[in-house]
Amino acid sequence: MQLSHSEFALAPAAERRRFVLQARPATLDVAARALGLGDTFAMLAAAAAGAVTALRLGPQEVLLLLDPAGADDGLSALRAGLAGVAHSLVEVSDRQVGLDLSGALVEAALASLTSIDVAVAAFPVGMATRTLLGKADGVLWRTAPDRFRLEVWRSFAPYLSGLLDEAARDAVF
Amino acid sequence: MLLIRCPYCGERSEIEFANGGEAHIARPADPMSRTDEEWAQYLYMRDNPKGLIAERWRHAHGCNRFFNALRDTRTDRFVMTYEMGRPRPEIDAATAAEAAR
Amino acid sequence: MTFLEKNGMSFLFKPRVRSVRADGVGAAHCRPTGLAARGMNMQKFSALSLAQKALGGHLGWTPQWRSVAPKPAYDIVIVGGGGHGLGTAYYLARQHGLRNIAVIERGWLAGGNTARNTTIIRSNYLFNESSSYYEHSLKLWENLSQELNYNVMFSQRGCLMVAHTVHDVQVFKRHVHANRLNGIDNEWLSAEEAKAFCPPLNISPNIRYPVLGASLQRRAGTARHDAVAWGFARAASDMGVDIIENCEVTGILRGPGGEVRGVETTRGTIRAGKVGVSAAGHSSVVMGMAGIRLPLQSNPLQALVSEPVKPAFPTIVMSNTIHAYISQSDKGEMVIGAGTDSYVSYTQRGGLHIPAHTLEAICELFPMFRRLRMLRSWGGITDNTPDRSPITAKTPVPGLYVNCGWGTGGFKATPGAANLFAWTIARDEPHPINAPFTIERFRDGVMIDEAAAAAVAH
Amino acid sequence: MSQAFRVPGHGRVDPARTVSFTFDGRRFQGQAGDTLASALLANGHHLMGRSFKYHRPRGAVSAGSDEPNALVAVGSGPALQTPNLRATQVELYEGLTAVSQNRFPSLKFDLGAVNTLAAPLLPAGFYYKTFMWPRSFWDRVYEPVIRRAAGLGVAPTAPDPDHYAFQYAHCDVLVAGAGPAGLAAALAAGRAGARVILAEETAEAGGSLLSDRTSRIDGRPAALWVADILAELAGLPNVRVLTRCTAFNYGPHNMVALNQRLSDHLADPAPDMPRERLWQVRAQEVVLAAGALERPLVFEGNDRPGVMLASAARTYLNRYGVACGRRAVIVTADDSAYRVALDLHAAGVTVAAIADLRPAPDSALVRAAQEAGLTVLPGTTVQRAHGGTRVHGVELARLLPDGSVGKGRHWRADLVLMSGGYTPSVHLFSQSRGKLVFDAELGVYVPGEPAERTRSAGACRGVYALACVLADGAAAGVAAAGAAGFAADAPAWTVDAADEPGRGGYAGALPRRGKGLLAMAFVDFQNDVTAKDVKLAVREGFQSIEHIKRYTTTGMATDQGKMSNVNALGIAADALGRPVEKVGLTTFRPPFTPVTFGAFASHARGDLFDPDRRTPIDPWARAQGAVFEDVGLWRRARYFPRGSEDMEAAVRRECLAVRGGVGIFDASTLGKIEVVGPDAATFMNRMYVNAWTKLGVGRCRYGLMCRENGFVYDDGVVGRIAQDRFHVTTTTGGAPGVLALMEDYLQTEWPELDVWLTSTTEEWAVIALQGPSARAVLAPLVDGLDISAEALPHMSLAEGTIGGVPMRLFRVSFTGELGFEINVPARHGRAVWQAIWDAGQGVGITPYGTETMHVLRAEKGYIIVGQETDGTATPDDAGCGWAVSKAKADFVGKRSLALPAMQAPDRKQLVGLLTEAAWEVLEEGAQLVARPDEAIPMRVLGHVTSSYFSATLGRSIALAMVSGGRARVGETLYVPMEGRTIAVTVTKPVFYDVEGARLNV
Ligand SMILES: Cc1cc2nc3c(=O)[nH]c(=O)nc-3n(C[C@H](O)[C@H](O)[C@H](O)COP(=O)(O)OP(=O)(O)OC[C@H]3O[C@@H](n4cnc5c(N)ncnc54)[C@H](O)[C@@H]3O)c2cc1C
Ligand SMILES: NC(=O)c1ccc[n+]([C@@H]2O[C@H](COP(=O)([O-])OP(=O)(O)OC[C@H]3O[C@@H](n4cnc5c(N)ncnc54)[C@H](O)[C@@H]3O)[C@@H](O)[C@H]2O)c1
Ligand SMILES: Cc1cc2nc3c(=O)[nH]c(=O)nc-3n(C[C@H](O)[C@H](O)[C@H](O)COP(=O)(O)O)c2cc1C
Ligand SMILES: [Zn+2]
Repeated sequence: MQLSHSEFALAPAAERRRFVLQARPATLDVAARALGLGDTFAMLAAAAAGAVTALRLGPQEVLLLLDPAGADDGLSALRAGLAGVAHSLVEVSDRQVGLDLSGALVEAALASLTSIDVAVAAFPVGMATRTLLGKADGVLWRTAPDRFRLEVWRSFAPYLSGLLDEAARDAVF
Repeated sequence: MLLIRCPYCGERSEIEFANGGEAHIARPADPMSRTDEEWAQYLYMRDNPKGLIAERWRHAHGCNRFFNALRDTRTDRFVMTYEMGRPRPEIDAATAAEAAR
Repeated sequence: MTFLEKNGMSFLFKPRVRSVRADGVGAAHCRPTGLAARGMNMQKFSALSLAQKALGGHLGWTPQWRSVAPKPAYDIVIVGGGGHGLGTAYYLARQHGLRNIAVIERGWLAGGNTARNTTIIRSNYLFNESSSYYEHSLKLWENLSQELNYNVMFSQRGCLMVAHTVHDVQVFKRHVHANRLNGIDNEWLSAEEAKAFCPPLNISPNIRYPVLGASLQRRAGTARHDAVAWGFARAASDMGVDIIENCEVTGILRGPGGEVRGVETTRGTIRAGKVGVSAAGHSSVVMGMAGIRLPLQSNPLQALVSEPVKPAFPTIVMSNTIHAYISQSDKGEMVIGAGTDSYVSYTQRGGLHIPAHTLEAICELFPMFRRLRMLRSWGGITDNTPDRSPITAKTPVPGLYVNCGWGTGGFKATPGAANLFAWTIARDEPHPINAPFTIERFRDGVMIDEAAAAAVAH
Repeated sequence: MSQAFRVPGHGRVDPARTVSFTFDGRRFQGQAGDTLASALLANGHHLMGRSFKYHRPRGAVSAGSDEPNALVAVGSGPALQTPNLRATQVELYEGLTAVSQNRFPSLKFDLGAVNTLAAPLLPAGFYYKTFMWPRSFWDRVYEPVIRRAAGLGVAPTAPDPDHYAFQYAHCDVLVAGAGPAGLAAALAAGRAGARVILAEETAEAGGSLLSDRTSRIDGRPAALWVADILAELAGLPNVRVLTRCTAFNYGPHNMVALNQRLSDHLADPAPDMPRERLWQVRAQEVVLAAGALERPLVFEGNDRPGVMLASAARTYLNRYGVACGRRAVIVTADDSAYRVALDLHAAGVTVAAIADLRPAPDSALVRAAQEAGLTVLPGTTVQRAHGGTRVHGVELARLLPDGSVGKGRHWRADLVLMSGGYTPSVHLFSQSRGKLVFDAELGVYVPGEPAERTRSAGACRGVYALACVLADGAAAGVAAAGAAGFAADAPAWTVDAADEPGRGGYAGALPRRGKGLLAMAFVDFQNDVTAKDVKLAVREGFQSIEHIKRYTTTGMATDQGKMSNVNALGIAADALGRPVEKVGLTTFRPPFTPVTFGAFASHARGDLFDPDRRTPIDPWARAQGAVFEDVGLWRRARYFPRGSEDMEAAVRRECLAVRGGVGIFDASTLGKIEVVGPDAATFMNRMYVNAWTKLGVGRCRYGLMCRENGFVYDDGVVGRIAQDRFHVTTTTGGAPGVLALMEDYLQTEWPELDVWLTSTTEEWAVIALQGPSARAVLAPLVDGLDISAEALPHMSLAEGTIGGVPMRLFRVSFTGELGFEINVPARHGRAVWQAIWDAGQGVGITPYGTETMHVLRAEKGYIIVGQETDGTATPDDAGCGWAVSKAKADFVGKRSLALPAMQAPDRKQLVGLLTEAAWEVLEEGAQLVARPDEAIPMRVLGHVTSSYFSATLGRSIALAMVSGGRARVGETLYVPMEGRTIAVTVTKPVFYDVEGARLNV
């Protein structure tokens, strides 16, 4: 069975505003509730409600991806919920870009870049984590069995796209 | 390439981490009251053990957290990792022997 | 075979003696003395002796050094039978007239970093303190084969340090100027000149980090690492030094005043008035036995060789910026140094990603070597100080001396460090060249920070 | 002669597909499925190479990756001809071209072979004893001669056009080796549902079974059983079988590296096909099933082409359909060679004699040979093999009861097969730091206690009988799967017709008659290490096997001792008078077999060598023809030449434009960190030498950071956005390090602080607008924001919009002119730049690069960390003592700065330098002395850190770090250059607008 390169697609991901929310874990729980995302952000997982998706990247770090349309509501809910509580909310909408990776070869292509196991069993849909891809950091979020959203700092995007493209070509053989 | 258990993210390969040297070397609360000798001990002198080391790692390309690890430098086998701030765990002889194996 | 026959007549040639520093160290022993100045037992090595022994089927050769059981006591015990330790014993005997010496090695002689380094020898270091030290060593290298009557294959093929950024250029030129005023050869080459000197070098402007030029020390070179240790062992043994292998030091004996009284070993107690520790990666362990903590971290450092090929690489190339260190041995392997693994380890191995990273750089700089193959890779235990400069010094414990911290770059210092360490032990005070290389410099804030000026110090 | 030695009906090669190739220019034919070696042998051609030292003629001695002799260069042209490939591994394809190596002028007649005559003068280590006099001859004569003689193949001279793939993989069970043991293990684990990777070095799975025409499993010929298993494995989605794939590195924590060869065996690979793929596999559990290697025997002439391993002849016959000769003599210490004899005999090869070293060999196989009418000579050894470029006979002799060797008898033979028994392939196990134990019964080392989650199965742990091998493999597969959490059943097969496992074996040199002073019996074929060399090493005091290896080079050839180690060990043990197990082995190191450099580098080449970071304004700069420089991973515009300008001319123009009007500069690469939280100011106070508490919101301050050792680490302007929010900038290269250092202190020293750090380097594009006209250009664009001197004085900041785009506007200057740094979200950077550019057209707005930036700041005496400082400078040394807060009780570096040495008056301090001649620009890095006439070594006082021609001042300027420099202002110092000395006057480091009047406008 030979797969063709067309079974890997790399495209700009849907436009999102981005914020890095950092705080002590208990405060992050408050934030989760404020955003209507449950009682806590589960580690290394995405949680979504309305315009807001939250990726819990570390014990004190959440990356918020907001649909521009409803972003302001989400942000005000968050700000209201965290008022008076120590935290850091920093907009990074332009710091990074989102790449949408899809197709049957997506796992193989990613496996050429990251040392973590990207098989569905180990990296289920909804999991999100920062990892090292080649020589660049990126946040990987699996949105479907054959689909990832990759968030990378702006200037690393050409490098990562180039690597992924080569990796996908190689994966055919 | 070592396999390191981040207390927050689970097992990841070494290239995601940055080693932070020996652990449990607290910065003196009032450095200016330390003698030159004491300051040098804090800053530069290390046990550099051949055997169990308590060391710091940062999950630099992951959750970005520092944590501690106990590892045997003769085998590179980890005994455990644990959160920053916890004291160096006591381990029993059998565990130590297993790490040295 | 004519050149061999000629070589057999070697005693007819009067070798030229290179000038040695005026400060006295080294001067005496650099006089090539042939058999006269040695002990009586050593068999002279020459093409003639080789031919004579050939007639007897080479049955007539005897051990190059006496591997002996430890005596109960010595005047001086050297811990660590690497190049540095063996050389120390040699110079103690040869230069300071001390004979009742043992070198104690836990494994096989010179099986530590001496056995596993990429053999780059150069002296174009930045700071006066370091360059004086390394130059002292380089001068000794230049006559070492003759002095030891052991061909250590010191090959002055030059060392190119490649600059890839404007910052590199500034740093390397600073070295060139500083070296010139110190009497150390080092010159700046344009990228084209560098390529002329080393034709495989890729100076295309289209690579990720184009070569902007290089500094060249022509007197730099390589040597056959094992031979250095064996040559020292043979010559030291010949002068009566006991070489004790498979004997691990497990404790340091102290007298009532805290002074050194000898060592505890896996082969029993050995008393000694002075103990010199030259244990490289194990320095912290051994010095810890005397209650001394050192500013050291022992990290794996890896290296690798390719399969042998015909001469294709005329010099040494180092690129600190993209981490490539390469030369070709006389046997034909490309000898390649990798980077340091980040953690403390005594395993003599590291992660494969470290040599892989080095090979990326090698393939960029020498794209025609991409099809060569890695034959063998290995690791050593390097003893790194915070300023990447060594310690060759007395210690707070009377009678205990230490020579360590050579980290990733002490092979080049082998004869020099041995020579100065011997001086320090014999006179109980440092020679002016190694006087700055104390443990106390860290307390006093007078570091010799070569690392700050050049990323790595191979 | 076309494939005269092909045996019809034998082998797995395709008789219907003839393939032609050339060797040393001569055209040959083979069949599809051949290796280069098997095809040459099919043509009766044994001579394939020359040895390393003596240039002895050599043929293939094995049929696999343990081959030391048959090294060839494959492919043609300066880029593609690949040296040192083993003909036994090179798969044949149409049009393949191969040439032999290490010979001149030809393989048949090699001048280097005179070395054999000189061999008595070239024993182990001869070079240590010679070539010392005259001293100068070493570099000029001896070394070049040695180097030319050594070295085997020729390295390519042109860049390799191929590319290489790389892949991480994860599995529950990794199986290395696909012989019966490995297949059984993979099947057991695969059936249980474990994720399995099975790696096999050769082109086909099956291992020894592919060379086995007699064994039957479950009633089927072994090769068909292999096909059945492979078919079942292919149907399991959780199993991946990789052929042409060598497990070569067993690293810590079950990380095993594989090297897969993808295109070398193809005549015409797809154009974008990678040549090889490197796998880094993290396995839960590992099964090692690498088999065992047959040992040669060590006797005079054992290196003649036509002298081979017995198992190799069997493989050539049964796997490739090639008879390696017409008339064979077999010398063995092991039963398995009898099977070889039987197979050869059945294929029509004359087996003249089987000499068995053992006095009374007796087994089913021995009897079968006798029954087949073969001559079996028990208690017989081989004295020597005769021949030149091909063996033509051997002398066999009786081993007498007293251990001596009787009179010999000549046997004619064109094929001499030897078997010294088998050595388990423990390479990977040992690489993983598992302990080897000596199995006295087998006389070899086998795996003992493992260090990793690994187990060995089959011949690689000394289990040889096929039925046992299958059971062992299945059990290992079950155990591995079980340990990884998969309950498995052991598959079972019945083995009907396999041979008994071989018994016997020999390690060391065979006994011989007479002294044999000139005899050469090879231990390490490739490196020409003889038994005598090993003995000589021992005689010369090299007691450790590691010394013997290094003195003789045995085991250091490209087979890494696969062929030689155990025999060397045997000889050494003998010479040392110690049992083998007391002598031990040398260290097994990766790789198992050589691995291509390119496979390690894989994608990291050209543009993908390192990320190539570009700012949002980069496309504009490129379009303008900017010249770039690398700073960290970033590319920064260095200058913008116009027409035929060189850097000097462009920089002069750019400098004047900034000082006289306005310049625009892309500062986006500056590191940025947002420090946020109630304890932000406290944290800043601790990290930086400056005081931050009193810095008002909307104000900026130059921040300087030390490391704990007191030396300057980084600097940058810091703005206070809110009471609990700082916008910190760092140097371009320093950004990652500063953030890491901050995190380190925050997380491990002061975890109680409520403050968090976010990198915002790439959030903001930063446009520096500098020069007296800057305000005029900017004011109309900033949507009503008041940027007057009163509203926005020097070192203040304001938030607003520019053309509707959100903006953080800093009133700062690194040029000494009125200046603004306009931070806008990166996506708008290019557009805002354009808008400013357009707005500035009327006043001659000029883009400038890093070089001009450097000149302008040097005119003002502003330091660049890393240029003025080098990791040994304190803030005070760098002229920044003013920045250090005296009031703070503590900050990172404060205690170290209190050391006496850190305050010594002779420390190097930042000064300015002026040359006498205005045009003379000093060289950066040049050294400064007080006494130019001093002899070398000179006492050096300092060095030039920055040096430029200042167009503004119409003269050169320089900054320098000089010992006690501040007290030397006004003194004359000297810069000794090659051939001349330049006098300079020490000045204060500020050359332009000393009062700072131009800033405060
Ligand atoms: C991969 C690699 C590449 C390198 N490349 C270069 C290079 O290109 N150029 C360069 O100049 N330098 C290089 N170096 C550094 C250089 O190898 C070392 O600095 C130098 O060889 C140290 O020599 P030594 O004699 O001090 O140490 P070693 O040769 O390590 O000797 C120390 C000895 O002490 C013994 N010992 C330890 N503990 C005890 C004990 N308790 N009892 C008894 N004996 C003990 C050890 O077994 C060892 O044999 C490299 C190092 C490595 C690992
Ligand atoms: N004395 C004897 O009679 C004797 C000795 C040895 C072997 N044998 C026979 O050999 C067989 C043993 O079976 P087995 O499965 O243990 O061994 P095997 O030799 O049949 O298979 C080992 C396989 O591993 C592969 N391999 C080796 N190293 C590798 C690596 N690093 N990476 C990837 N692949 C690698 C080889 O190419 C081979 O295909 C039995 O049939 C047994 O009868 C007999
Ligand atoms: C300069 C140099 C050249 C080497 N050349 C070879 C070589 O040609 N073949 C080989 O097998 N090993 C070679 N080695 C590596 C040694 O075999 C060995 O790996 C090294 O000394 C470390 O020892 P260890 O692997 O036994 O721990 C070389 C080592 C050095 C330092
Ligand atoms: Zn983590």
